[in-house]
Amino acid sequence: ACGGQANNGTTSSSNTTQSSSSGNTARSNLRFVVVTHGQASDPFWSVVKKGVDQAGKDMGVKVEYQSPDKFDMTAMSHLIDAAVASKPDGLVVSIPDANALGPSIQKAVAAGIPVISINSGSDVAKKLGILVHVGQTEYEAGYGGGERMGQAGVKHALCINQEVGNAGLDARCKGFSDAMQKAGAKVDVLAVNLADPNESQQRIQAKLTSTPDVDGLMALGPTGATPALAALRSMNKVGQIKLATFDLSPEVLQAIKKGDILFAIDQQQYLQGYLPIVLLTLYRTNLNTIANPVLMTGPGFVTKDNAEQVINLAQQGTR
Amino acid sequence: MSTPLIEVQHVSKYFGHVIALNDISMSVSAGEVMCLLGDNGAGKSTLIKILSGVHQPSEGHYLVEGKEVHFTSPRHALSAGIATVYQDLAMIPLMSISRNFFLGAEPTKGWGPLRRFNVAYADRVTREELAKMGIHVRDTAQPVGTLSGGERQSVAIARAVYFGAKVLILDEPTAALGVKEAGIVLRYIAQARARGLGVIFITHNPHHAYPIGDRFTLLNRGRSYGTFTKAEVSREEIVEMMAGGEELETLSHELAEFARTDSQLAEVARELEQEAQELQHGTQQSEKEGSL
Amino acid sequence: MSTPLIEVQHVSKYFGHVIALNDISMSVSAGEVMCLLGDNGAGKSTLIKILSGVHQPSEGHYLVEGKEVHFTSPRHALSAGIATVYQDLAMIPLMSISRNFFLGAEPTKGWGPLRRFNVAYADRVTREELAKMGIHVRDTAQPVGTLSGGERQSVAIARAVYFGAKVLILDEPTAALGVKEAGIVLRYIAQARARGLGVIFITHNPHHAYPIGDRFTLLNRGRSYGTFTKAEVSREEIVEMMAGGEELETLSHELAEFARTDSQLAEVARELEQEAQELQHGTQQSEKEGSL
Amino acid sequence: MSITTTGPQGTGKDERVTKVNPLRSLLVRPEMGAIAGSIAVWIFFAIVAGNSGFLTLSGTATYLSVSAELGILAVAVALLMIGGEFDLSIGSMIGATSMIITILSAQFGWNIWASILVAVVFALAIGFLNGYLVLRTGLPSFIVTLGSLYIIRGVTIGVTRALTGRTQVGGLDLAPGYDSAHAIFASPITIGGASFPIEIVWWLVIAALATWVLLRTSFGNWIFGVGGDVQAARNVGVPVKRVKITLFMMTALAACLLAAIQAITFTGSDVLRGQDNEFLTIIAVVVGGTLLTGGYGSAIGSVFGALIFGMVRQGIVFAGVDADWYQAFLGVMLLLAVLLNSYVRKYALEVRR
Amino acid sequence: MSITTTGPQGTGKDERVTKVNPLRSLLVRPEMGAIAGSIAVWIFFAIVAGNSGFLTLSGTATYLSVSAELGILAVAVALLMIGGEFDLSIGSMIGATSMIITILSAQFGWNIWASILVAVVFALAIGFLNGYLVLRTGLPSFIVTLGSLYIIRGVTIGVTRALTGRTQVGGLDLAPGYDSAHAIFASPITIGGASFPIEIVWWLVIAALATWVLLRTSFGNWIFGVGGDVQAARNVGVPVKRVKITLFMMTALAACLLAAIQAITFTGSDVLRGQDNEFLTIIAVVVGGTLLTGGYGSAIGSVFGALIFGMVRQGIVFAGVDADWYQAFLGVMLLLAVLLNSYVRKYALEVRR
Ligand SMILES: Nc1ncnc2c1ncn2[C@@H]1O[C@H](COP(=O)(O)OP(=O)(O)OP(=O)(O)O)[C@@H](O)[C@H]1O
Ligand SMILES: Nc1ncnc2c1ncn2[C@@H]1O[C@H](COP(=O)(O)OP(=O)(O)OP(=O)(O)O)[C@@H](O)[C@H]1O
Ligand SMILES: [Mg+2]
Ligand SMILES: [Mg+2]
Repeated sequence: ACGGQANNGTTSSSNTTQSSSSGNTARSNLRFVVVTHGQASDPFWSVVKKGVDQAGKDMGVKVEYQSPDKFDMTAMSHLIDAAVASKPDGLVVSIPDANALGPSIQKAVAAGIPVISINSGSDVAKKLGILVHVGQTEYEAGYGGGERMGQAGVKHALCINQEVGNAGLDARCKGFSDAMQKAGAKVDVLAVNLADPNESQQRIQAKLTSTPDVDGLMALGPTGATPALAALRSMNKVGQIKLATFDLSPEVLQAIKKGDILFAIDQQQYLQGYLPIVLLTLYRTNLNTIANPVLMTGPGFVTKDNAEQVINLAQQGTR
Repeated sequence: MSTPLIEVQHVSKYFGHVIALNDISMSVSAGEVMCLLGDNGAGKSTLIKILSGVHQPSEGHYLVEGKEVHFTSPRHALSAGIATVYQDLAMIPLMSISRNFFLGAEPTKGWGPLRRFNVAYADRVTREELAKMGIHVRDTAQPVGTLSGGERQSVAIARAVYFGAKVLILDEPTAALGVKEAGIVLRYIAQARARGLGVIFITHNPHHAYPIGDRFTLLNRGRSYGTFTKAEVSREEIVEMMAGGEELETLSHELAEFARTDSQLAEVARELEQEAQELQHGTQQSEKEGSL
Repeated sequence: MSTPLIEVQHVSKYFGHVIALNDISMSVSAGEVMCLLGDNGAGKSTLIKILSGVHQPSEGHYLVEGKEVHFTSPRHALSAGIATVYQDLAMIPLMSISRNFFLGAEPTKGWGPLRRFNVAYADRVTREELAKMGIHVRDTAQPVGTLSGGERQSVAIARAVYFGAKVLILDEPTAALGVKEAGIVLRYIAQARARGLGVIFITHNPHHAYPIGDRFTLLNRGRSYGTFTKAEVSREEIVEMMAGGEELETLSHELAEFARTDSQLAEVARELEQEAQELQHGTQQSEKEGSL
Repeated sequence: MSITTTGPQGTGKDERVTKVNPLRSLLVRPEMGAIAGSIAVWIFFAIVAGNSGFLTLSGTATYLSVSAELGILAVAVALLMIGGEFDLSIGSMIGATSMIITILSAQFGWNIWASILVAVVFALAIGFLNGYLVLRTGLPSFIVTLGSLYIIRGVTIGVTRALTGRTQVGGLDLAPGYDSAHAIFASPITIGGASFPIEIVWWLVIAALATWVLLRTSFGNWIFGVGGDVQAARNVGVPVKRVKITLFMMTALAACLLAAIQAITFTGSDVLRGQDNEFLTIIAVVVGGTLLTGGYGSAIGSVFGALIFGMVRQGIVFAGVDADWYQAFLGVMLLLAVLLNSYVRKYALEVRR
Repeated sequence: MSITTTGPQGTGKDERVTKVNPLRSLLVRPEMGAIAGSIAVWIFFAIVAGNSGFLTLSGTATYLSVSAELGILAVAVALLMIGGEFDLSIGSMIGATSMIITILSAQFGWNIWASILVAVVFALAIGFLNGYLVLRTGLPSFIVTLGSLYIIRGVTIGVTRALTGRTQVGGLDLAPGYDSAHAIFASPITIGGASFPIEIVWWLVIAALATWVLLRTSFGNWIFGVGGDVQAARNVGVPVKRVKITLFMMTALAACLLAAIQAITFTGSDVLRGQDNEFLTIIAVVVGGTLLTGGYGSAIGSVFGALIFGMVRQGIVFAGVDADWYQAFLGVMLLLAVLLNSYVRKYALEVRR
């Protein structure tokens, strides 16, 4: 592992020199702060947080998870500022908007705090002086989903977006529709309400009534998948209209098992929470670094074949 | 002497650093009209708000029929039979006349879960009570906020008279009323007294206060100058009290100074004389006729 | 005859299906006090709200110094020199006395971007003007909402008198005032007339209306019964008008009926006589003294 | 000088009122603007989206369903707002109570009716607390309930994650008592092939009840009183505290009912459920003709306010408006609906002979 | 009978007032509660999170920065709310104007100052429209500006996507005029090694200006007037429309200023930026002692309201409160701050001899 350092170029070697003083800190004194753009109430990020907490326990370090209460990158940059001012031993961030968050992250790097980025921001991680990026870009995940759905023969799909304007969700949708267009299919975006499953269901039903040629639905998360499934069930179109989703939940997996949902795109976001804490701990105690600039956690696809295996894990909130 | 209906002893009231009332004692007995007199800002409204449970006294005691009470809301005072016409009337502008009239004491019909607000009855009573006061409303569903000042005041008075059981408190009830309506209110007060109620009456009009009052309590700048029975005080003294203890003469001088002709002011004097005679004449007539 | 300061011709006002005014004409000239008389709900306040630009007439014309105007807001009327004391006073309860006094016409000092509200001046003027009315406020920073009814009314009157340039409109200004303060307001009216202003004065108190009025316009249930000069009408007729054209005698009967003793009502008569004499006495004195 | 005396005319015709078209005078009722708005919105979408399913029975069912869920809240909130108060905590109350039902029944295996009872008690307690705090401190309810909005949402998230490790919990359909609860809260009624959810019935029943209370009981009169001028109402003896606290409790109860309906329909819950519902509800109530400042309004109005909202939200989808422009369109429709509403009311009040 | 006449006491001492501690009488000012609250919150976090950096200069800089951004809005909103109106559209106004600046300069290469000018004109126009609609229709501003909130946000998303294909646009640092704009809107001021963003200066300057306007100009008096009783204010000749429309325009302008600061600091923009800021601002203003119903309040108070908010928001991070419990914590702090606020005011008003 030490050999990796040499390959890592100037960035990581400067990090090494800055933090060498703390090379042998006791684990129980380590404090890492995670700042992401995903609220603890978001099912996707809930799994990330679970990974963070578990890694903290396993490594015997102190972890704190913070996120803004709305998708507002200026608010998130202030959270990073505060985290930096509290002088943690390491920082984990997601970077959905490099313009907005870049300066704050650079401040952390300049203060000698090792930073790992997760989920979004793989393209800017290196430039900002980040140790390593853990995760996968939303666009690629969407693209992968689009390819699959295209293969399933869908010609006109709806992208069900529970928060129009949210850059991460928009990137998923964009990747999905780019891949679909390549396969010769058409994609419309349908906005639904993340706080009201009934309204979401009724809206999907209305859309399916008014555009009868739709034959595929791509939900951007379980929040959209549950009402989409309910809509298909109430219109007796399960199977007839193909449904796929991002991210997992026990209900989604049950439906996959039954064949009601075609597949789910799994970023294994648990890893995005767990790994950075492990990496930071090792960096702090053992000066280990990773050679690759990006650790890919996805995209994985959960289908009827492998749904059974993860269903219990999802029940525990780790998948 | 029988126990007074209501009585306050050494009551004071402070608002922040403002002393609105300072060591006031007074009482009202059954079948008596107590006139509360005093200049603007003397503390009359504050005192009656203590009596009606709106304010709690900062110091002192409040007794109803000899027993000390601590009203924490006007509802308590009302249920003890004390009805009040507030100077600001306590009306809900957006509500209809009849709903305002019965607010807090709605007539119902039916029983159990079907017990309901008797709208027809409320409308009828409201219309009748107002008609008795000489106010003929177009529509009892009209919002009170669109009534004229006098109409609004009449509704408040009619309500208090209708619900008053033991004590009736009237804070400048005739301020916005026409000559005729004011007369009716005076008649109401006399009626209430005849029925054995205690009445507290606040007014700035000596022509209203003196004929109807049995006792007079004088407030000045938050302090009491004592209570006087009608036998003890003359009309001029009452007027003097109402002006906060100042001589009225200075005033007449000033008024006279600006009158443009002597004849005009002479006329003022003449007409006042006439009014006096007219009232006397009325008395004699009524004696002859026996009843209305 | 010179052009009246303000004049309305055939004015009507409807609120929804309510006819508040029906074909009213009236006018006020410089140096004249016009008394607007009428029972409760006759439409007096509605008429003066048209004059002061609060309401627009539904029908009819409004002329200021002979030229037709269409005031769409009270600001226009104010800038034409028409100041009004509204029956509901138009005060901001949470604002201090002096800020209320000058609201809409703030005195400033300094210039350009440094022009600022002259707080000290505003406080001084407010205190002085109120003191002239016999109201001594504790603190000009006290919110108007905590003043007594009469104090509040005095602030409104003092303001209108201070700012009135051509026409002064007073809607029941003395309703909540003490004997002394009411006298001062009457003096103000006389002063304004002497300075050549036109004054419109609404009151329900004949003792206030008759001595000061030059002409009387009578409203009843939204219609005008005409305008009368003082020479044309007697005091009794005025009182009759104020009661909406009804005989007062019936009233006195009723009052008398409830008086418990004859002696009491006899006393009422006596005291009224005395009041008249006193006023007359005042006149004679002032003649001797020449000035205050 | 001559004066013609006009005697008082007791009950006969009054010369001081104009004759007025009875239809026009009907328009003065607070809800008439919203009724007119509903008709206008319906016609608009019938034209714009008529051939894409808006007019079909199943299209009608979708917007009625959306309206019903908003409407159940709106009726209660209408009474609360007429009483002069706000409750911003209803949104998070939905999330909390539906989570209580789901966790107790799906995680701990309680009978669903027992969980609902606990949720009801919880809702009533919070409603009481909201009201108590508002009246005790004299703070505006907007602020106090904003505080409880955050607290309830935060505690819901924290507790749910502590207990289940997730933010979405499902599996309610396996809990005992699910079938009877489903029949009452979530069974669809099929009419002409389209299935109308039973929540529409709940909505209408509650609205009828609220209208009865408001217009025909003493309590209703007190609601108008405390909303119109709380000081005046207290002075004439209305038990202000009791009235307001009851209103807060009823509002919380309505949120709990909606939570039960949603939890049982979707066999699970999400901590975010109900987010932003507080504002949508206030809009529906105000569109329905209730004054934001209290003292004036109607329960029926809120029914039509919610109906307009449901039609606009679903109509936009039928009309095929692009998701990007969805919010802009919603805003425009909302403004137009309120404008029409206020225009109708003004027209009604300014009737000439 | 004897009556002792008490002559009027012109300017001398008045026997009708008690002596009062001058310190206590100071407490009657609307902002005193918020000042006390700020101190209490600061002490709380100094104890709880003092050793994790809350007390350091850079820790102070982070919460001052959060407070400043909220505060710039809060000062303008305080005036608007004292004037009796709400503006819910400021949140989406931030997104819209920062997007205007970013798109014009980063996509079309305009000089940044020209783009800012366009954004300012846009903000003033929307502010005018908001005010005009509110006054013209007599609808509550809560509803009208909720409509514009949706419309502005929707149009921003729609137009941005149509022009750029994205919802985040960056690259503002390459636009002409960036350096001078950066110096004015985004340059940090370094004190003792910690960098304080210049927006703090903007905030304090605006607050001072607003206080001056409110307390020392005619316009300020009119603001109190129209907020306290609009009918009475109109009757004494206050130009109600002009005052209210100006207030709406100033509020929009403050949003535009914040947008410019953020766009330039972050060299780009996001359509969702500013989301929910409208409510946070209202909270800050009310915590600062301004009445929700208008007619009473202060600009200084809103400064401390924003300060409390910034401290709580950032203090939670320093204290290491888990994100799951963040909202619950925020709610409790909010309630405590308002309670303290109202307690201080009551205490001040109920002073005894
Ligand atoms: N809430 C309050 N806060 C401060 N001062 C008050 C408050 N209420 C009343 N006051 C003051 O107390 C004094 C007495 O007021 P009150 O209303 O009792 O007078 P009043 O005798 O009824 O006068 P009026 O004849 O003019 O109605 C007034 O000077 C008033 O300014
Ligand atoms: N906005 C309104 N809507 C409906 N009716 C109204 C409105 N304003 C006034 N009215 C009615 O018009 C009539 C005249 O009212 P106005 O206030 O002018 O009477 P007034 O002569 O001033 O009476 P008062 O002496 O009692 O003050 C009243 O009967 C009142 O009910
Ligand atoms: Mg009084
Ligand atoms: Mg009047």
